[in-house]
Amino acid sequence: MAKHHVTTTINGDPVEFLCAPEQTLLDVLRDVLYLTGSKEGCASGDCGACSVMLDGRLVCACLVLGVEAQGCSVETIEGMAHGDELHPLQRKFLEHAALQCGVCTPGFLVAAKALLERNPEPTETEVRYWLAGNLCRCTGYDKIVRAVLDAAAEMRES
Amino acid sequence: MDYRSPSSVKKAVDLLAAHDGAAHVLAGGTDLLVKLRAGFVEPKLVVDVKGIAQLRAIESDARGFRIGAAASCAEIGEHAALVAAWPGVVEALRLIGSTQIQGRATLGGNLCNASPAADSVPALIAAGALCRVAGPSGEREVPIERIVTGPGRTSLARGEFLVGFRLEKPRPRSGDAYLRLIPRTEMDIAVVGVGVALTLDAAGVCTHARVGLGAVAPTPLLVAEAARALIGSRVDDKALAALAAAASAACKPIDDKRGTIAYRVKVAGVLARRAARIALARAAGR
Amino acid sequence: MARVILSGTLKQLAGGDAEVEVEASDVRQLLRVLGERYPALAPHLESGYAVAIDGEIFQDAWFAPIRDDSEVHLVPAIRGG
Amino acid sequence: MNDVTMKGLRERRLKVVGTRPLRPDGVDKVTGRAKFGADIHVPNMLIGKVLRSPHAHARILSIDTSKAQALPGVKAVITSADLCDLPSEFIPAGEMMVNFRDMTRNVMAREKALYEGHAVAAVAATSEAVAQEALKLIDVQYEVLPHVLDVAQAMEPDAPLLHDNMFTIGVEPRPAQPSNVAKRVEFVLGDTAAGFAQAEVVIEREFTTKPVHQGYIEPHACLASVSEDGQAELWCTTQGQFIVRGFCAKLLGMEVAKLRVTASEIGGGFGGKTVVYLEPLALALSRKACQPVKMVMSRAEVFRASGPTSGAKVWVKIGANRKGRITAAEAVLKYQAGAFQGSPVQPGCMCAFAPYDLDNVRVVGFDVVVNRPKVAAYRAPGGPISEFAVESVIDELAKRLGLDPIEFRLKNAAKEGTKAAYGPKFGPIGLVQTLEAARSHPHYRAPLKANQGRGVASGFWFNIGGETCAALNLGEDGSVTLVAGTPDIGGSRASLAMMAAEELGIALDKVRPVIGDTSALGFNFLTGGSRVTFSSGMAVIEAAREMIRRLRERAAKIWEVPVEDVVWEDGYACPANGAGGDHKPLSLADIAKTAGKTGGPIVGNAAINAQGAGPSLATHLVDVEVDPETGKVSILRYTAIQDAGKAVHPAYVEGQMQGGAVQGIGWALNEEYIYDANGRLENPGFLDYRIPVCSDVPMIDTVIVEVPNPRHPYGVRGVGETPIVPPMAAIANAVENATGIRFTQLPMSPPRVLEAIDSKRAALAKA
Repeated sequence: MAKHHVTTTINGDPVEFLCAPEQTLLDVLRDVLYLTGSKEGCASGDCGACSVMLDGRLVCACLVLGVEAQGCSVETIEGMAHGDELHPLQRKFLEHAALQCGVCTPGFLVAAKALLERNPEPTETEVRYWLAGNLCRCTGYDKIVRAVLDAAAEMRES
Repeated sequence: MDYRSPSSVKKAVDLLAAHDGAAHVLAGGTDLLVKLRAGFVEPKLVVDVKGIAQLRAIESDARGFRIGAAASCAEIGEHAALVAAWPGVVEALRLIGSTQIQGRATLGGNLCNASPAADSVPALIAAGALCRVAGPSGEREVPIERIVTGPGRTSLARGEFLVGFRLEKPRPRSGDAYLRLIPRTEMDIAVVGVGVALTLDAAGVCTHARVGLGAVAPTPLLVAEAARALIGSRVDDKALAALAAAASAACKPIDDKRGTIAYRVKVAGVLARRAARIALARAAGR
Repeated sequence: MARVILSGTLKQLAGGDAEVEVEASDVRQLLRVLGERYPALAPHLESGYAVAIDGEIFQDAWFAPIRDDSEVHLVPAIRGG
Repeated sequence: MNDVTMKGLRERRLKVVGTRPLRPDGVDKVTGRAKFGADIHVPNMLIGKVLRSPHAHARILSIDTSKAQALPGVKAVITSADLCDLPSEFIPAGEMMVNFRDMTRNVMAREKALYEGHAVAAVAATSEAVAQEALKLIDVQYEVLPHVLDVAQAMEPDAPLLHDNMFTIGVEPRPAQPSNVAKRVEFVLGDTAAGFAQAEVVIEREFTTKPVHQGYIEPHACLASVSEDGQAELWCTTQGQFIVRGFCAKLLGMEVAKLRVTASEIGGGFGGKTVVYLEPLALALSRKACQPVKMVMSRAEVFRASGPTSGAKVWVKIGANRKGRITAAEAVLKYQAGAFQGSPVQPGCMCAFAPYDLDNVRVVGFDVVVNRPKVAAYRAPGGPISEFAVESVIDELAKRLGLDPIEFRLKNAAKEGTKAAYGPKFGPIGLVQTLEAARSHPHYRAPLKANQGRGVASGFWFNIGGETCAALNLGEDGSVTLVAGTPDIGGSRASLAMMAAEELGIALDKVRPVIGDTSALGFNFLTGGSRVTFSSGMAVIEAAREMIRRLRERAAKIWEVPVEDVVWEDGYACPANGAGGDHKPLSLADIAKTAGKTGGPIVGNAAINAQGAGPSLATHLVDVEVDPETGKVSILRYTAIQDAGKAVHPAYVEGQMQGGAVQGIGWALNEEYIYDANGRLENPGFLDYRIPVCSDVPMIDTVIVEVPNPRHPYGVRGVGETPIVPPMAAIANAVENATGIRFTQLPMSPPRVLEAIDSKRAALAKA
């Protein structure tokens, strides 16, 4: 089947790509555009490692077809820092040692950013349930939750 | 496989009709993409219905609510009037998967995937939701409990697809609730799901009730006996015990990787009782 | 002479001897002497076993010193995840 | 090497070690820049895919690949014929025992497919879609054989036999008939019959645990490129690039030096990435296609064909006197090895009673093959299973004796000088300190409500050292590159750079740590056994000291004084007190500037076989709530206490403790492999293989105890594995405390818990 021509915006930049109808947005990001910050942990929406924002909604890129991104705005981990300035969440993840192997980290950061944009003052429980779709096997989540709560507090102050 | 994104119900009907069963409707994609990846389905055409404005809309008027079949759970969960009117329905659809899944998953997809364990369906059954179905011979309205006919099977005819749902405005002193049992706190498929909707009279006697069960039979169930256990009672302990017994008795589950027959039967009663208590508190509060 | 303690499987292979005295100044010598004395033990000693000299475990360390009054245990080598 | 005595250490003020700096690889990991196994693309790259057996046990009658080969876009198809068949012999690799005959059969089935998901062929094609299409065109004829999954059933005389050449080792005389029991091992101390005769209370229980997967989030992935002259490059996600090199060279009949292996960033391993699966296949495909081949497992392939650790049956009997002293202890452990021998039953036996000071112990273990994927190491391999059983019985004994479970453990705790149940005497160990910290922790006295319970359990793991290299290279400007050979799985670049900075007396940001490929350093054993901060740390310290020696030599040359008159202090070469004149101290940068003139580049290298890894012990406290109507267990509060020897970077030590505890929570409550009647895995995904999610767990409080390991210059012990040992028993003990029911079967999933609660209710009603 012929490939589709898709016009989209990724991290603020206009991007065009060709993709087969069955290719997921994650396949496109990783293997067509080489934006490999979004990870494939399961390809079934169970691990959250491919979390991206699609028109302002948090989604798993593995559960979106590449063609569905037509006319949409996509934000990935690669767009989170501004120049050499890390997003407060990125800084807090480092300060709190909220990553060990780091493969789930991009997904957690994108998901946590979506939370704080919606709810600048989440409780620990709200953070935990919002992030329940992001699996981490290394940290036991403790330091991740602390980093998100700390980043939220800092962002509220500034 | 090809992909099309029609802009109207008519165009979608035509595409589905032209492919005579080899086309698959794509709404949120959270089930379909997993099946595609695993090779469980190999459609010739995927018809993305999210491009049809009517299927994305959530509307309310004096009579009630119209929810497009392709509106995402996240969008529905943000509709304040719906949340206030049907908290049980909303808590059920909010349990479908993670935050990420919520951003894509739809009520239409959750129903038409025809899993016995779909979270939103028992709650929508309890709420008395009606489904609007479009097809080559026009549109029809069907009670939700008549859509799913077996695991992975629906009563939709070839070329038909789900356009949306209609929920009545709740009567005064009504409340609904949905509870499910999963081994973890999130991310699991329901082992048992129970939706309860009930209405009280001014004296606190239950005048109307509907009970929906999920994951305990080949299809989600509307359990009339369970509702009868509540109607005419003050939803007291005795009525709740009868409700639990009726809910358990209605179960025709299987042993599988998610739970045993005995477990599902027992927990269906437990959750029915707990859900009814929440629905009662909500009804009493209005 | 160092005291060498054999237990379990190794004791079986050594014909039931639980404790033997060995003249050796390092691990390599010790293993060589044991292998000569108990041929059934020899293939097992080449790999798969570590030695604990006075409580401290050495793996693949031929030249770890053994004192005259040392107590040596042969223990299975540990791998870990 | 160990010229810093513990006394010296106490006097020495550590400036970097023990602090919590940002990790040097951190920014790459929070920006998506870090390259993991599947994150690489090279020109002319093919995609490789594996055809896997749909049967749990089947003879392979024939494989016809001709149609697949003819499909346009297919560049290579391989079967077991493309790998070397190797004789059955156990070869030490590092200190792992490897049977290459089994390994070559595990990466690609030969005579038989031994589990569902066992690789039988592989293709490389121009796209994933073509590769998938080609797999469908491979015709494999199977003769399906009866299969066996359960360890007890596999030990029956009439069980389906996996290997007709397997005769139980460790049984004299050698059995006449082959069986599924690969090995019997036994550890004996004292006389258990006499010990039980002295016991006033004896408890005997049988436990069952299910296989559980390591559950790393990053699937196995690699990219191989073999050139026409046989030189090869391999990029892969692994815990040990040198181990991968050795294994692949053997399986492909290559020279080790012809193969360069680069470890990508690794997205979790927990022991599961200490072996090879895709790597030899990618090399074989690339060799055939003469193009680079990338292979990535799907999540279902990860579950079906990699990992897990053993399921097991464990019988434990412990006797104690009224004073609360254990008089005898016995255990029989039957561990599933998967399709090939090599379960961690031996360390399971050795760990079982290791935390206790016992006179009479007998442990027997069986290594049993079944039609499941070959087990791989998983965090303290073998220990969590046997210690779950023992710590459960210990708890029950304490209750029967009317003793507080911590007091009972303290009365029997192993300490320095205790003869370990597996033989040797312990050096300084920290069990008593963790128990005391648990006893005095506010958690231990916090009130509980109805349906809630508290559990405590301890855990032990050996830790290892092993072959290790490290290099420090001084840059022209005085900055330092640190090259280590152990993949960084959880922050070890930080801890290694900290130790280098500490030794050299320089700021941490002057040290850039990198993980070298197999051409950068001599052999390194893998990242595993909680050995990296210990062993690579020792190598880094030795390399730093060598560099300091050279720096002093250069300073002496510059000052024209004897080297003895130059000392190294806080990052500067200084004239020694009363000697060496009044020269201005020289920094690394000063010395580096003239390095060419004073003798050439300045490096420090170390190549060691690290010995003296001290065991790490832990005690965990957990509060649970059990829903008596649904059987669901919730974790309310958790405290992990562990001896780290010396925590180099305390935040990452805490992280190990927290992560291990939560993996243990998953093992205890919900994780299990579920098979259907045909031996096919029913839950090969994160949906139904239920690892804990963020909302399942509370904060995991930690207490780091530091009982220095005298064999490490800073007192470091490995910490990574011990934290997964106590949780299962701690939770079972807490559930018992809440419900009065002793659970001997994992996982304690809601249906199992409710069934037990209902049976108890029914029994009470009858009575």
